Amino acid sequence: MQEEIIVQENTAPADALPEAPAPALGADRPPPVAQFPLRWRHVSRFATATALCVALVLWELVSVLHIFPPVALPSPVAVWHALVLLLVQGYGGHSLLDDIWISSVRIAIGFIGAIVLGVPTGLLMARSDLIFRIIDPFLQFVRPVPPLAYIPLLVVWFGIGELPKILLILIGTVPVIIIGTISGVRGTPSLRLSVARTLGASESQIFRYVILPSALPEIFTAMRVGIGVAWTCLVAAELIAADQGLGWLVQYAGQALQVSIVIVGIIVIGVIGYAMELLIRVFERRAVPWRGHA
Amino acid sequence: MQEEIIVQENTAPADALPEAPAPALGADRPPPVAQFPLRWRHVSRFATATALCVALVLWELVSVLHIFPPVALPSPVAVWHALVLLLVQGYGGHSLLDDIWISSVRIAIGFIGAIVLGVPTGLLMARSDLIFRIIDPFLQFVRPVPPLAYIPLLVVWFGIGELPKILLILIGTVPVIIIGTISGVRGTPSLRLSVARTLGASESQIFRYVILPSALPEIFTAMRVGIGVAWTCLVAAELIAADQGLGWLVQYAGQALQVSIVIVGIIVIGVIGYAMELLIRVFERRAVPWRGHA
Amino acid sequence: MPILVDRVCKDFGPLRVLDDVSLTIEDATFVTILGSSGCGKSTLLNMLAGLTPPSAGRLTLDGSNVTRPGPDRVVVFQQAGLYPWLSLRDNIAFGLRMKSARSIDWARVDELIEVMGLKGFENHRTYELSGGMQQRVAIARALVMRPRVLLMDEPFGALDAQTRHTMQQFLLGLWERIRATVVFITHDIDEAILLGDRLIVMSARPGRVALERVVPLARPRHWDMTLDPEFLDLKRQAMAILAA
Amino acid sequence: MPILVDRVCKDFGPLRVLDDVSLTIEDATFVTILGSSGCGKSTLLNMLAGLTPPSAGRLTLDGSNVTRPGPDRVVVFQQAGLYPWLSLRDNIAFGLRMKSARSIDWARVDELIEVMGLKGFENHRTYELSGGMQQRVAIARALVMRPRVLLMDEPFGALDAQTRHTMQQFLLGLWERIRATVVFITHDIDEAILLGDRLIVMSARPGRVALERVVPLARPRHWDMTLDPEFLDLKRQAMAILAA
Amino acid sequence: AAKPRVVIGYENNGADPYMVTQSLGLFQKTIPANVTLKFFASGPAAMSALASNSLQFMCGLGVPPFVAGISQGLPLAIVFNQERYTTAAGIVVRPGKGIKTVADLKGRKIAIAEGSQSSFELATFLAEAGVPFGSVRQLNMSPPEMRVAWTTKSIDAAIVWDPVFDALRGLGGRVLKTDAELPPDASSYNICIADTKWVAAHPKLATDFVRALDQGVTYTKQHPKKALAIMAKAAGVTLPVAKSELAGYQIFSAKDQTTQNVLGSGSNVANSATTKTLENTAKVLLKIGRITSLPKNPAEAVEPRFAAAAQ
Ligand SMILES: Nc1ncnc2c1ncn2[C@@H]1O[C@H](COP(=O)(O)OP(=O)(O)OP(=O)(O)O)[C@@H](O)[C@H]1O
Ligand SMILES: Nc1ncnc2c1ncn2[C@@H]1O[C@H](COP(=O)(O)OP(=O)(O)OP(=O)(O)O)[C@@H](O)[C@H]1O
Ligand SMILES: [Mg+2]
Ligand SMILES: [Mg+2]
Repeated sequence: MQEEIIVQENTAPADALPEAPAPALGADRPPPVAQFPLRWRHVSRFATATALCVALVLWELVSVLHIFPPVALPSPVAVWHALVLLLVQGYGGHSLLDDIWISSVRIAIGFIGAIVLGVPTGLLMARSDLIFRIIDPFLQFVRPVPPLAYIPLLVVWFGIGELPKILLILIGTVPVIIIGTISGVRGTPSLRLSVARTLGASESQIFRYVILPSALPEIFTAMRVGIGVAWTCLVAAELIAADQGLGWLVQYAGQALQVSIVIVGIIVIGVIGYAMELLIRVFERRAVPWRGHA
Repeated sequence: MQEEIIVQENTAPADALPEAPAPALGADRPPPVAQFPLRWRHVSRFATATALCVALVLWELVSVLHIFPPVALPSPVAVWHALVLLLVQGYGGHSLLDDIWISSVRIAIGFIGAIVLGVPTGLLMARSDLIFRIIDPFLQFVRPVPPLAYIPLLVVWFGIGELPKILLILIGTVPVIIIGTISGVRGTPSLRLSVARTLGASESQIFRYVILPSALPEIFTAMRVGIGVAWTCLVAAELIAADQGLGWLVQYAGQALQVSIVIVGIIVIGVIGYAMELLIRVFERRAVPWRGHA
Repeated sequence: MPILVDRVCKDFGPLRVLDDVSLTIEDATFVTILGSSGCGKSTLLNMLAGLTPPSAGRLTLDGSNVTRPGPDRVVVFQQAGLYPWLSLRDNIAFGLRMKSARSIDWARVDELIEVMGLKGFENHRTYELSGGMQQRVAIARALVMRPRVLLMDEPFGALDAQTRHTMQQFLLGLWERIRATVVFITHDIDEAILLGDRLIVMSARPGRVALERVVPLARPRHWDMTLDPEFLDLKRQAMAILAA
Repeated sequence: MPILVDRVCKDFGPLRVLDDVSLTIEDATFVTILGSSGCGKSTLLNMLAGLTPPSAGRLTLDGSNVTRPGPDRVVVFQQAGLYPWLSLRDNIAFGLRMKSARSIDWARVDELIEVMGLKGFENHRTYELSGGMQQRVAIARALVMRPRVLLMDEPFGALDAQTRHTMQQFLLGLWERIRATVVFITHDIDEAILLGDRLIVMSARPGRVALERVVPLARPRHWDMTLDPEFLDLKRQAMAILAA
Repeated sequence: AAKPRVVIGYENNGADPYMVTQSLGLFQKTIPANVTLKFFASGPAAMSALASNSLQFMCGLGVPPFVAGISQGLPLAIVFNQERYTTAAGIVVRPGKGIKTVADLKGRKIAIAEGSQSSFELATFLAEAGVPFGSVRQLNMSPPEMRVAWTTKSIDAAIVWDPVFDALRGLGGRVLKTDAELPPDASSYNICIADTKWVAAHPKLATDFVRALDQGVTYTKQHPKKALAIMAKAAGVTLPVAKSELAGYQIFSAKDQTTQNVLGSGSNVANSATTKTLENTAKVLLKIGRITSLPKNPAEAVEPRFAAAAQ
């Protein structure tokens, strides 16, 4: 939470003045400088917590009033019990922590693979018309195809081990990274390229030292979109002969009509996804502090 | 195809000189200007077609050699027959064209809804810290949650008609649009904001006349990523009491191991997805011709 | 509008850029500022514009604290900062459109395009313009507003001598008509003396007011005055400070 | 390296920017170019740099056609074009790093930082620099390369008189040592005459060579020469063309 | 020599003796091989794994995906018929809608997991009642969604199996038909199938596999309380739910397999209830367009040899 607030403060435009009227009353000279009003800061700081609390209370209210059947929306208390149960007893013969661990590993490998593969591919595609024309149709073609649909192919080609699961996450994520990278490259101001060329940079050096950093802000955006996509691919991935993992948990408990457990799974996925997002934001803040200044 | 080529030529950096050595042989003066060598242009023009043909031939080869059982990978010929069958006889009591139509409508409404909702939300979130802090946790939380997991909630709240299907597509796509929009806003050079402020633009005018156009290139990128995501949500959406649509087709035929029909479905989805992507590119080219110049 | 700069300091982290700067600028005067590169001129202008708050001290405009940009103060920034999605003409009309989209005085816009020597380029994109042309668009975009306060940061820096003279003449003519308060940063000592009612010379970083003089020349000004002894005397004083 | 510009034309769509420009620039000469804003000076420089092809005609360098940028020609562009992800020092060392990352002559880099008056800002980000400081970084980035051809587009435009003089002196000193061929665009007539071996004045758009003269001043040059009759005569000729 | 690798796939069908076999590690104990178990969320997903030779056995499969597989010539055979749905599946209708008989379903909204056993069951029930298959409004959805759709009154009826079948009854649904009313030769079964090429090469291991399954059945019969606890834990449900689920199955032991009511034996295989069910299922699937051709010889896909050897 604390981390997120810091991120926010740093990404706001640096030269913004407060919108609220400055309190310039007692005017002995030189006066204290009119600074950002503190009131708003405070509201802002607790906004996230407040919003979450309000949401939780609303949820409890809706479930207590039985507006929807518990089948669809169990109460927070029921979900809490399910969580405790999962942590203490586990489900399907293993603990929730195992599920979290195995899914996180799958996501991490698939996602990092997508970056390692996608960024260079995107750079190449943006710079070479020929490569673009060869890869683009396949990329665009694969992109809209739902992961569920190519599971059989993955199984036939790569069996039912970890490989097809990771590949599915990778295939789902890599187009996002590629498109973001291409877009970042295309947005590189041409002056930056001219400067590098006239300073004797080779094409590969221009790639590494000019285009890559210029595209970095958009690559980070793509990564942040990509991490979400990777997680949504997880459930599909864990339809492939899995017997562990959060996707499997959601799926398996769903078939057994244990909605509370499904919701625990969803919450855990959401929280981990959010954590990964915050992590990427920290990296982003370090890597592209010049955003909005160039 | 032609369209795509044009797009490419226009998005290349305007001041790029040819990489290949210029043919400066016959040197009577003043000589014809060393222009882009034509050879490469030609290769490039047919690269897409060539790549597709090579892929098709490879596919045929693999299936003829029976490296994989036909259940896993039917031959192109079998797929062609399935396509003809689907067009002539239909499947599940209606024609393939019906499936295409109904799915396209669902995608279109969901996607446009995501844009209409996502762009303003993203703009607001990027400009107001308070709004960001309220919405962001929910956004980040919903993002990684697989669509399959919240189908029950959609059904409870919105029944089993068209609404939940479209909402599912919308929910899947809107975070992509929001994140791209926020990223675009954050990337707005601060000088542009200062200029508008000092020219007396109100906050809402700055939004409309400065921030929105500045963010537009990234919003388009987000749209292009989003259209892919929308399609991948389609299968999940068409698990909700559907008996038509491409997602339903793929799903339904998949359960009966009718792999040829699944592949027809995948190809149709791919082709329509690609067509939508090209359409967005055309809009993009019109809307942000200044990309890479600013 | 009168401007008051009262014991203003500005720090960027550990770096003190402006140190105890105080200025009183009466209504409808043309103040020019000279100072070595990096001494904090642009920073001062940004504070007057209401884009950055001072670290200490106070800036007032017409008696009230400057806390934000206002339509009364128009700025020509050191960089052109044009909008690449707008044509040249729409860039110039930008401020008018913000005021009221319906009643844009296109005649005034086109007059400025003519004066700035940009005719024939009305519908060009900004990135199709030369450096000097971009700067002229930025100037026109500010002047078309006829503001009560005009803050200009090296507006003629990228212009050739001839174009620069035309611009100077035009600016002075316009100023006589609208009687705005002008703060004009330049590196050209002749320009500073020739245009200003008052000349301010700043010391090197941390910027302080090293010299503040009323320019002892009658209006209207013309280039012959650069040979007047009063002119040369003031020029010598300014150069002595700048060379320090 | 000798440069030959042979009947070069340049069109942007329907707009003819350069019309039949021919120039012969001998090795190790310092050529200065004057011309009104928008007359095509930057366009010519870009063509010499190998960044844009001419619409007609031919440019050669050392006898072979210019078709692309090369490490023999280093350019100072009209805009600074710094890399915001690099510190000031790394921006200056950029070209050296491209040559060989291992053997960057940091002493030379730091010497230039000193000369450019940028000491103490080595680790600053480029967007934390003033306009003039950014321009000086761009100049240093080019000079540190000690190229055989140096193309400079209004390099001192954003500098105050004092800093400008220091830069001019340094540039001339360096040039005496490395004996590069220099093409130097400026709006300052005094600067153009005082620095150049040859002065070229271009007509307004479409740009043509309106005047081409050897500067009749001995080297080393100093500011007193601005009062020489030869100087004043050349200045008058140039002004006459520019005022046309 | 290294131990051979045996991969067994399974689906979650709620409480049944298979769960006992799996939970007690009987496969590992009985089969002298490296045994791995793989969960599949649906039958079709398992079929493609079988097609790629990633699996040797698949348990808890429904008949339709199997028929779809063999009609495309996949070398698969049923080696063990685990259980027949009796009161664990059927048609539930909403009271007060005037649906008294199958014929009353005409024009009503019935939820169905298309492509599952249910399509076949519904076709059978409708054919019995003389109602055209297309005259009932079928809404395709997965069982968990049926429960939700039921509570929102989006559907009038559902044809489904446990645990949703049980859940809908709990929500006030009235049972119109159970699978017990289907004739054995047109019933719903959970079956164990094997890769025929592989089992031909490893008949001993296949026999051991069947033996392990049979041990689960035996254990269930001998220690019903303990068995139920095991099932409940493995299926992730409560004890009462597990009890009612188990009660809805007719369980077959290895001995039962060779009878005419299950797989049959010798030349009678062609007329056994299982083979007949395959044929009938195939006919229905062909009619509704789920397969393009009938399996050539359904009797070949029923292989009681290992069950016989395991007795
Ligand atoms: N955002 C910033 N962060 C840190 N330092 C800054 C920032 N903006 C300006 N500075 C520093 O403040 C000093 C003054 O900058 P300013 O732009 O005001 O100079 P200037 O007088 O306008 O110079 P020039 O004539 O070169 O434009 C410089 O040393 C610069 O490095
Ligand atoms: N990419 C382009 N597309 C269209 N027109 C262009 C383009 N680049 C330059 N021009 C036009 O070419 C002409 C000359 O531009 P150039 O930048 O060479 O002028 P310049 O002599 O350097 O002027 P300045 O002194 O103002 O920098 C201008 O009229 C400009 O509008
Ligand atoms: Mg400045
Ligand atoms: Mg220029």
